[in-house]
Amino acid sequence: MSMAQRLLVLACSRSAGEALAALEATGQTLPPDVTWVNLPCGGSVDVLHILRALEAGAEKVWVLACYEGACESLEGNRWAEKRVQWVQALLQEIGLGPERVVFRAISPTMAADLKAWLEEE
Amino acid sequence: MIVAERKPMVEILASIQGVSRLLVVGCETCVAVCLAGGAKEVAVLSAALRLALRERTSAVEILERSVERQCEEEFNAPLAEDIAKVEAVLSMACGVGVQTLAEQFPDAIIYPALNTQFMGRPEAPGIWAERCLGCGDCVLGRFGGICPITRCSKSLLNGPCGGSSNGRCEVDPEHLECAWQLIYDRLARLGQLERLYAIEPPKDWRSAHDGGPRRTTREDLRL
Amino acid sequence: MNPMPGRPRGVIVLGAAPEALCAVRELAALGYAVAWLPLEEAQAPAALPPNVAIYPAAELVGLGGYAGAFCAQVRRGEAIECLPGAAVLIALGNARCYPQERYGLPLGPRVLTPPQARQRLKDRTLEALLSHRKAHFLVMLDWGGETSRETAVEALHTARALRQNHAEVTLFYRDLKVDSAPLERLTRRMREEGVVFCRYIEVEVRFEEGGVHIAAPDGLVRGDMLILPEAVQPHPATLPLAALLKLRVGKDGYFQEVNVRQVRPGLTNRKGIYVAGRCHMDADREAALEDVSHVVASLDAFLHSLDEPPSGPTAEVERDRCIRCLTCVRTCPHAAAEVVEREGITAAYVEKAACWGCGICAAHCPVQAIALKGQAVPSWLAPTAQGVSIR
Amino acid sequence: MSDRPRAAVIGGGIAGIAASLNLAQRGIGVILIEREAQLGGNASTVCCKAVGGVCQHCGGCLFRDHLRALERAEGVSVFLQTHVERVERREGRLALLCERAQGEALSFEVPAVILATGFDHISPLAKGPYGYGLLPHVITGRDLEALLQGRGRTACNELPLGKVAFIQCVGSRDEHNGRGYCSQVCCRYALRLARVLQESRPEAEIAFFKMDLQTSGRDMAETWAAARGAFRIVAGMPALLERGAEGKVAFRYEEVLTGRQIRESFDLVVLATGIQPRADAALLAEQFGLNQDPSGFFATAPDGVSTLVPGVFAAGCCQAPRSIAESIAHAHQAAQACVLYLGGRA
Repeated sequence: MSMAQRLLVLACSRSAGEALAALEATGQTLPPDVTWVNLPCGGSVDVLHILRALEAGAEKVWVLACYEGACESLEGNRWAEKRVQWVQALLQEIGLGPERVVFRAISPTMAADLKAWLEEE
Repeated sequence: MIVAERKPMVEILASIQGVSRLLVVGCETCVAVCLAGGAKEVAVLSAALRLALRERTSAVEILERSVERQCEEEFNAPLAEDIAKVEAVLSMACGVGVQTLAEQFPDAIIYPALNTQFMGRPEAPGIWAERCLGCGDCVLGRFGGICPITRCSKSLLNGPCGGSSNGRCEVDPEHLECAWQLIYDRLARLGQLERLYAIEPPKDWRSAHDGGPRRTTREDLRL
Repeated sequence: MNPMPGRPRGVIVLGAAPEALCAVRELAALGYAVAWLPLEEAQAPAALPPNVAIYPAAELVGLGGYAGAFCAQVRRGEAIECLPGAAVLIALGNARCYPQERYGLPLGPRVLTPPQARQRLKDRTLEALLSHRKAHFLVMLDWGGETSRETAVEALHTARALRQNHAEVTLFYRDLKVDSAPLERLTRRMREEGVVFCRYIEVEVRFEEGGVHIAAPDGLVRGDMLILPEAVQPHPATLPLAALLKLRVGKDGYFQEVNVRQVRPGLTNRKGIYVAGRCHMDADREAALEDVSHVVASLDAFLHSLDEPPSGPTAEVERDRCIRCLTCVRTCPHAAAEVVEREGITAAYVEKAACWGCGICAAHCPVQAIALKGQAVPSWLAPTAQGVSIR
Repeated sequence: MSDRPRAAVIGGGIAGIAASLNLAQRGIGVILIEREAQLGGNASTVCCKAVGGVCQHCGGCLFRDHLRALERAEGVSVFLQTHVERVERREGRLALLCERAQGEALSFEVPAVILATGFDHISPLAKGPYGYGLLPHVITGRDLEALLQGRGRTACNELPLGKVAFIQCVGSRDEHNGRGYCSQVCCRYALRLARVLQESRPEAEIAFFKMDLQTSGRDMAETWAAARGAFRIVAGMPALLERGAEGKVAFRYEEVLTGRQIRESFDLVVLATGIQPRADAALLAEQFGLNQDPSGFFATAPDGVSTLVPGVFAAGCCQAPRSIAESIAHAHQAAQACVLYLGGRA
């Protein structure tokens, strides 16, 4: 598997993954230049995942995880957000735009919102 | 453990300016435990450097390694081959590790990637705090196991000063407890408050760094 | 296939609340060997099923093991004993207090709590008041803050009991909570029986000669006594027990911060440990006991599924790479990681039966010694792709 | 895994799925019968109500959670577009004679059945004077849920959100239409929805018209604390909703505490409709020989899950109004009772 260049989505499978599944159930597909990686929980999003993706040429990385208070592992989503903030600070330090990494909270019922975000991007 | 933190990226980038083949070496003892210089941090720093240097015209090659204890030559020995291949080495060990590499590989250019800070312990997840200054003449037994030299902002041996308020230190009330409050509480708990009547004489700092670089010799371990 | 094969497993029940007794009975009826640790002075019920062992004076000093094979370390006198159990159910209940600060009124001859009023009805010390003329009781809900569900229901029952003893009863409320069918029936019946319900936003309470006067929107109501519900608070053992068992406590001090995925009956952050009743919810007695049935049902199903291999990814430690930094132990929200000696190596170990596969430990490990087994990550993301550790 | 299913669950909403999962966890083969073309029922139409990046614990996401678990579960056979035509008792077993989409007949013989047939939303038309369907900008909470789920949060931008009135107890606690009960969920979803609206459009002025707000429970603590300060809460129910000036909706209400009669106009009115027994509840009750309570929900023994017919259990909102989380919990209990019943017969 190689990576599409425009956008990499590191997704908590319980929230974002389900929202994508719901979106796909309505016959819609991801744009071809978006790569989607389902992870078991936002907490398993590693700063290295994000950096490796940027190294591999991704223009943008989204980390999607549950809303605060909805993570099955209690704080996986908060770790995910912290790691995104950490990478953003690092990118700033090395002169790259911190906006290349984005954290967003999502829930399984937000297929329509996911679609809108993808269209916006 | 020895606690350290990564240097600002700007400083690291400045130090390796013009280097096109680089070795990043981590240490898997103290600095790995304080999440500053283990294999993971080596990978993270290397990835960040590759990203930062991507715009540069010449290609940059970064090797990633980490060793058990960078302050021991035996653990570093296998690095010789890699070191020979690169123009510079970025050490993610404490200052001891960095110097060991420099001594061991006299022809290599070694840069530190960390600022070595203090001897301390994790106070809470993500927070490390200083506990020992390495003065070479431990006084903990007299102060209920709390070091006034390290933990009192003024290193007072006959404290507290007037800046102790509600158990906090005036130097940084938000983060610092008054060491002398801690000492009092602990001695009270141990029923040893009378210890505080003793006036501590001025400390002899010759056993500390003030007496110049220190070394320890164990004759029984030498032939 | 028999849905109830032998049930060799046991369950450890912690707590002395009425919910605990209910849980013990339900679990015993399902065939479990129940080890019941009330953890506080409590009157042991007269008759317990034969498969229940009660340890009245035992102190819980630790909990070893994991889902399917817990071991409660219990001090009885000098000795420490290990009680095995496949699951743990906590039913501590809560604690009560009279919130004098909120009401700004001390208890006294004219101010009673519902339990006090019930007691006086029982020991007939209200008799004089009730018989000599029509006594009038004023019951005040939600005064100075919301009354808890449990104590509000208790106040309703008390109001009804007073009414049934031929007193006049006026019940002041802001929002009448009828969010369960039994409550709805109760309040309807109370109205039929002649309890007067009076809605207020602000009231003024004055004690004057001969009684309590409440200036409410409907006018001035004069009564003989004011009944003020108690407040509930977390059981004092909640925090220590949570620390001992590595369970999460919410900001409000009750077990388990409300988490939408863990509202499923009684789940905690640890597999095989369940909480039931008022130690994790604001419930009246009926609702609390109903919760116990829900929790027992989900616990029983869980224990049946234990023989199946866990599905989904779990964290696995490459133990000879571990530097025993304890980061995983400290960050695992499910208390699945520990540093132990196994096969001669002292290193981190993640118990599969306790792991939820969230990967928080793997993403934290400073030497990349933990991987999520069963989780495919594209090769270009694989964190260990480029680094070499020399040992 | 058992070869023969030992229980049938009728209704593939959140309660039916939760009951099936509980049984499957114990290795009991389950037949899950759903009338519609997909699983989910009412719980699948609930939108996410997180605000400020924080979950409000509405439970809307639990449906997909359970659906995923069901996909992984072994021993649950799902029959969609299938409904029970007739029930026969055969030597203590229940024979369910069903019909599938194209008139295909199917029958199952099982020792036990869990009914999880859910509920219908009370039609706002039942409250005629509220003008639903006649006045523009009078919608139900459910319409709002569907809008937010179908089009995302940005849909809020198209709503006329100046002054908004949420009217509670539309159809519930109303003896006149035979629904004297509280529907349990409406105050919760309405307060949460109002916070979602307010987050998207902070300029919205939101008022709640209510009899009694049901705000107890830990899951409501944060929502209620935030709502109390942010919304105008009026004790008083509107009478007749009318067309006001400039496309607004106008109505008169009596403030209960002061007795004042007030007329006010709103840009948007959201009716918090409640829960009622399904239209076919009486038919199912007849098929299975069950009793209904005075409100039409399936009557149960004091345990809340056993109907008066041996081997038939009720889970979720077909027994009484419940939230999503409560339906799940209740379904677990129904499954447990079912297992005990099966065990007792083994």
